[in-house]
Parts: sequence; C-alpha cells; structure tokens
Amino acid sequence: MHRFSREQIAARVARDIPAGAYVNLGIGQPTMVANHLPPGREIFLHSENGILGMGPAPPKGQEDPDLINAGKQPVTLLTGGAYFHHADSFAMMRGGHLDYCVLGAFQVSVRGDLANWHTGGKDAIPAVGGAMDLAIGAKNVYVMMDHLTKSGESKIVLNCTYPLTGLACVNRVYTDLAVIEVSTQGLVVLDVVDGLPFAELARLTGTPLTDGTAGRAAG
Amino acid sequence: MHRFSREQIAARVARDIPAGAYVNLGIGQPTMVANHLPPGREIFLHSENGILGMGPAPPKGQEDPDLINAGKQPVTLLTGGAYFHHADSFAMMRGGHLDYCVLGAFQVSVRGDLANWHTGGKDAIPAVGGAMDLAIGAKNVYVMMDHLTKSGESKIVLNCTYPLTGLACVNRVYTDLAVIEVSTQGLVVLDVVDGLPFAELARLTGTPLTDGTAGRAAG
Amino acid sequence: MIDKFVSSVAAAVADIGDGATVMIGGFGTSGIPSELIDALIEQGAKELTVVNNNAGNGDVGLAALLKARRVRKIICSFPRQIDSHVFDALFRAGDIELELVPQGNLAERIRAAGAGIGAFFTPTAYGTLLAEGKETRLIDGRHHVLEYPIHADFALIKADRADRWGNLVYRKAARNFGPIMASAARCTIVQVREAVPLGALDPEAIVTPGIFVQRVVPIVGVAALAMPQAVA
Amino acid sequence: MIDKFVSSVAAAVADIGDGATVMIGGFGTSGIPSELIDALIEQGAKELTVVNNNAGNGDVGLAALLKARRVRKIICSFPRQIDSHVFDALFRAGDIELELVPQGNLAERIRAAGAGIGAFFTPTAYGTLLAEGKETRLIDGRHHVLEYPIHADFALIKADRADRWGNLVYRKAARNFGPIMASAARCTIVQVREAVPLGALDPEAIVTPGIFVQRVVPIVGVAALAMPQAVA
Repeated sequence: MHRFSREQIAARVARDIPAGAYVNLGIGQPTMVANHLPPGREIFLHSENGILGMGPAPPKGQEDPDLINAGKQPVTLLTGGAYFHHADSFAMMRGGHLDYCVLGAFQVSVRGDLANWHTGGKDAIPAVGGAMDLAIGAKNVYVMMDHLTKSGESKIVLNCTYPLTGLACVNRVYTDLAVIEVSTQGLVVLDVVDGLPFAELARLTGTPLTDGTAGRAAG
Repeated sequence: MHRFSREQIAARVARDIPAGAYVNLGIGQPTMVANHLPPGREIFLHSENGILGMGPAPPKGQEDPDLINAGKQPVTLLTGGAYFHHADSFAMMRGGHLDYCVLGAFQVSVRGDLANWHTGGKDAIPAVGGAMDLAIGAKNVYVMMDHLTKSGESKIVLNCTYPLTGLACVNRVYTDLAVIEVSTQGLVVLDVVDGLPFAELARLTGTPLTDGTAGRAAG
Repeated sequence: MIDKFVSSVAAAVADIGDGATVMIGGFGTSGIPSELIDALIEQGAKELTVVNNNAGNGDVGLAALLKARRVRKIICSFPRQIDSHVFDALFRAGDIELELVPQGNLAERIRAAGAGIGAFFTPTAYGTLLAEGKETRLIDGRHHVLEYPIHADFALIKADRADRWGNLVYRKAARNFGPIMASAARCTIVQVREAVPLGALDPEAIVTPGIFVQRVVPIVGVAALAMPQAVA
Repeated sequence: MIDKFVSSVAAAVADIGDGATVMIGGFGTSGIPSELIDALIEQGAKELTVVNNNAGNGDVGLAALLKARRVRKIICSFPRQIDSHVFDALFRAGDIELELVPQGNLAERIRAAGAGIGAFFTPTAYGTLLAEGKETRLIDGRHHVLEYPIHADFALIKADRADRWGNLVYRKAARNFGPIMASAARCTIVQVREAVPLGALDPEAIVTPGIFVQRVVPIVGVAALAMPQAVA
C-alpha cells in the first residue's frame, strides 16, 4: 500500500497554512512542518515557552540555552520576533489568537475529540505539558499522525479509548493515508493517497466517512 | 478648637510610612503626603495608570502629557521607576503587593467600611475610577479626612450611610482631630489634637472609642 | 510580505459597523487615539458600545462621538469629570446607557477577554452597589464577585512605534489600556507616532506582539499634544 | 537606601522553612536558578511543596533536591521526561505527591495568585482526567473548569540583570515563569547574571518591577551554560 511519507504529510500541512498565519507546531512530527513552509511566505511561529517569530535551528555551535522551543531544542528568533512570559504566552493560545495548532495524536474521534497525552497505562507516569492548552488553543487545530497503529487498528475512532486531551477540538487530520476534515456532518475525506480506493480507506478506518475528494487533486 | 492642618495630617501620615514601602496616594488630599516624605527615605510611589517609582511634578514648562498620575496631573519618573499596563497595575493592587494606600473618604465605619466614591444623591452621576480597587488594594489602607462634616456630623460612623466603596478595609484614619486605628477591638485613638480632651473627641465622634494615647506623645 | 500598515485613518476604520463594540484606549491626556476617533466620527458608524476609562472630556474626541449620538452604551469607570458635560447631558436625558465598572475590574475583564478566561472571581466591589445582583463567593476567607470578560469587535489604541508585523511599544504612561485592549478585540487598529523597520524594536522590549494587532496607521507630522492646564 | 542585593545564595535562602511552598522558575535549559536550588539543597529545608514546569532532569538541580527527599509534593505540568529517573522512582514508590496541571493552567494559576484573583474559569482540560472532580460551567457556549490560584512562600527565579530596587530584565526564552512566579510568592529570590546601577534599566523595558522582588543575588563569573545535546 502507498503511504504519504512523513515529509509529504508535513509538506501538505505547510501548503495549507496561508501567509500571515500565527501557528504553533507541537513537539515531534508537527515540528517537521516548519521545514516545508515556503521561504517567501511569512508565517509566524509561536512557541509556548514565550516566543513569537521563532526561526529555524541555529548552525551547530551557535546554540543558545536561553533560546529553545517547547520541545527544548535550540532555535533562533526571526527579525521582528518577540519574547514574553508564560502567562502571556498561554493567553495567546487560550484567547484564540493563534490561527493554527498542529499536533500529534494517539487517537482522534469522529467528533474531533483528541487523545494525545497519556496512554492510560496503569504504570505510566502522566505528563501533560501544554497538550491540553494546545488542543483548545487555536482557531484551527490540525492533527498529524499515522492512520493506523502498528497492529493495524485505526487511530480515527468512534470514541477515544485513551484519556482525552480535549473535546471536539480537532478540525482536520493529516495521516499517511488521507486528509480528513472533522465537520459538523462527520468526517469528510479531502484527500486519499494515490491508489487507495475510498472504500478501502473506509474499511481501514472503521468509522463513517464521507468522500469529499470529488474534483480535487490528490496531494 | 485646635485642629491638625491638612499639611500636619499629611506630615503625620508620611511619618508613619517606612523606608522601602510601596505606596499609592489617592487623588486629592492624600497626594499631599508626597510632599512630606523625608528626602532620604526611599519610598516607592505607585500610580494606578501604570507607574511605579513616580516622582514629583515637573518644573513648569516640562510637563509631558504621556506622564501623568491617576489624578491626571503631570508627574515625573524617578531613576529606577518603571511603566506597565493597566491590568498589571491593578494586579499589583489586588494582589496585595502595595504596603499602603492612602485615601480620602466621606465616611468610615467602626468596622473599617469605607464610603468615598458616591454621595448617593439621586441626580449624581456615578463615577468610581480606581476607588474600589484602592480600598482593597494594599496591606494597609489609610484614610485622610476631616473628622466632621461642615454641618458638624461625624464622618466616623457606626454604619456608613453613603454607598460603600469597600467593606472592612480601612486600617487607620487620620483626621484633623485625631489618629484612629480600626482594630478587631473597635476604634482605638492613637493621637488627639492638642487641647482636645478624649471625652470631647468621643462626644464629637459619637461611636465607641478606646483611648490608646497613654504613653504616646501627641503628633 | 505581511504589512499591517494602512495608509489612512479613514481606511483603517472603514469597516466598523453599526452596533459594534469598540474599545478606545487612553487615560487622561495619555494614549488617546485622537485621529482614529475623529476618523470614526467621520465614518458614521452608530449604535456603538464604547469601552473606555472615561466618557469623554470637553467637546472633542470621545465627547464628540457621544455628541454625534453614535454611542448607545458606554462601559467605563469614571464618566463624571469636570468637563464631561456632553456625557452628563445624554445620561440625564436617558439617551445613553452606562455600565459603570471599577477601573481594576474593567482592566481585568478586558485582559480576561484577551486571555480566553471565561469568568473570574475578584474581591473588588464586593458588598457595594456595583456588585448588586452579581454572583459572589467566599474563597479562602475573602469575599469575591464573579466578573465576565469584555470582548470587542474593534480596539482603537495609540502606541509610540510599530513595525510592519504590528509589534508595538508605547511611551510612558500612555501604555495604560493599549496592550490589554489590543488582546481583547477581534480587530485592533493602532495609531503610532512612528513606523519603524522590522528589527528596530528590541524583542525583549516589545510590549504588544504583532499577533494582537491587525492595522497600524502612522500619524505623520503631529506635534506632541500640548499639556493642558491641570484642573483642580 | 533600599538595596535588595544579597551577598550570597546561602544568605538569600536561609529562612526557607520546612513545609514551605517554593516556586522554581525555568523551562528546559532556560531560566533555571541553579545556584539558588543548590543553596536550598545545602540549606536543608524539607517537606517542601515545589512548583515547577517539570520534576527534575538528570541528577542535578531540582532532581538533586528530590533525591535528597526534601520534597513532599510537586505541582508541575511535565514530570515524565527522558531523564526524570529521580522523580520516576520516587513517584513509583509513592514517596512523592504529584499534582499534574496543564501548562497554561499552571501559568494562569500562578498569575492569578499574583493578581489577587480568587479563582477563574478556563476552557483548558474540560472533559479530561485533569478536570475530574472540579467545578465546571458552560459560559457563552463553551465549557470551562474552575481553577484556583497557586500561592507560594518563596519563588526562586533567574533573571539577566537587576538593579538595587529589584527591577528585572530577562534573557530571551529564559523569561518563561520568572515574572509570574515573582508576583505569586511572598518572598521572591532572584539570581542574576549582572547587577546594574539604578537607572541602567530602561523603564519601558523592565519586565518585573521591583515590587515583586525581595532579594537579588548576582552570580559572578559563571560562564553561560553549555547547551546539552538535543535528545530525541
């Protein structure tokens, strides 16, 4: 089966973010989106530890321990960027000022419920960080994840079985098989990977899906 | 009858404010306290429109419309002062970071209730400004006022008849006749103006008063 | 290239519609977006709800907006002033609605809107006329009143300098309501003394990051306001 | 003359008592008041409640404080990390209490303490495990959870420069929790890279005014932290 590579998914998300957008890219896979933003398109990256106008990683040897992203990796500041404290930073998110958050996930439900912070394992030590703030922290919350678990179960589900991060907060899901919009009419498939019939995608997903690919070019 | 002059009252309040204190002086009579702070004693004046380390009025001709106090009069900034926005400024007050607020009043009750924003007149257009924030905005809330109204009624009362600004918020009252502490045991007179017998003060005031002047020099 | 500069105050306020809630910055002589207010008067939007610390002074600016009968309701802390005769007359005639809010609650309600807080308990005004009918709660031995955010459609504020991303710095006490109003409005319109190139503002000292700003109008060639005589 | 400078970290933390609630600034490699934490370990206070974004990394700093069994409870957002083995072991053994708080709610609860807010409704964490048992309310069509302020006895934070009044500026993303923790503690103790004369800090750019600061310790001659290798 054909799959979108992680780079392809990141590129597809990047393509969907317009110039002038204020964007928070979550830890892990979403960070890759930054590498695919077209150089000419001004997009403002927010890092919840207190940066707006975050730039790429610095050249080796020029890392600054005081200039890191939410994943605690060294970054830079673009010309025009600004620093602020944690309460102001999360106020930006909670107050709905970000246009996009891009997050990883364990599961997304048909209503847009998000589970991405905790496997629920009895032994697992919980850690939430900014996950729940990010889940409600933008006008558009996009998820990037594999469509299926390693054992082949769909991560798009009727009801999340993992502990929730946020309710009805996800607007769109980008997977290695498809791009799916969470709408008031349920899940609408915007794109499918080349060669995967819609019926097969629906079978693998196991939730009701509407085919919204008509007239659209695959990504 | 002898009375403390307004300058004497201001000087007495100033005497009671220790070095290093953070202080907000309300509009009107309390503003006079600033003129009596000893030059060698570093005291930090807060102005609720967003200034800490406020200095005296500038020389004539050097007024700056962007540098005014809460009473909208031109002021200066001391070396070491800082500017901040309105929410941060009132957070300083509400959060209990100021040591002293000094306010004017129409009435103060035996429990320390304060009435200083509204005469309650039917025709009066109400205006509150920062009065209610100041009333609860410091570790110590001091009131400066005349002891009696023009018609001779006590402004220290069992229950305020004017609309309240704050409940049980006043710690001490400085009048032209006395200095009175609002304590859990009721009103305690710390100082009386020279030549006014305690019994006469009590008669004029018309509320229970405890004589706490024993062993203290009059101010 | 993102460029939030707008060439004229008229263009900046063009889409303020009838019935809009408009925050207007400023305190006393400091931070008043006079040119934007004048443009709003010129533009003609009516039935406005205005959020400001005061309710207009003299016959210019906000007072002129009121006088033109464009304001249905004002939310403020200190309407009655020595020169608030325009407001006074409208209020006495029942021609304007007043929501009187203690200044700190006003600031915090504006901040709450910008910060996505649904409501908050504040000790200010507990037990007073201005808390009548409001939910109260005893928390940790202290009485509190529940207050709700004030959101706006537009904010008109004044800053000192801005770059094309909308980053702002203010001047002295003119900062007052600017940063919080910028955060509480869907569309924040700023007049500035000076437009500066991107990078001219110190990232450590930017007070309002551009995320809170939609439009910036440089007001060229305006001399500093004369300081009016202090009034008793 | 008011002078908030203290000559040593030992003197600065001397009166932190057993059972105190101590906020500790920092996020990742930025803004950790390492010398103050070491002084607190040396000083010996125990049964502490610590408020920090994390629960210690490796075996130094906060992790060393935990390892010395001085911490009864930790309030944080992200305890589990690749190198949080000290916390992990204590937690698994039931030897430390954990209050897990979403990072933005943590920041806002700290800010609320400093701002005298009694409680606030926040949409974050509604419907999740971390809101279980908490009061909720539907406001303006959105579900909210009621959260309470986190007050502290002491805050240990790191800033870049300070003057003798305790005015602070920070460096880049090291600002993180510093300003809000400074406002939420009865006694805020700051380590700074540089002590500067009064007036050296721009009044427009002071991030934490001295009113929130009780003690400042300049840490002399400390080279910038080496950047650790990024871990996956």
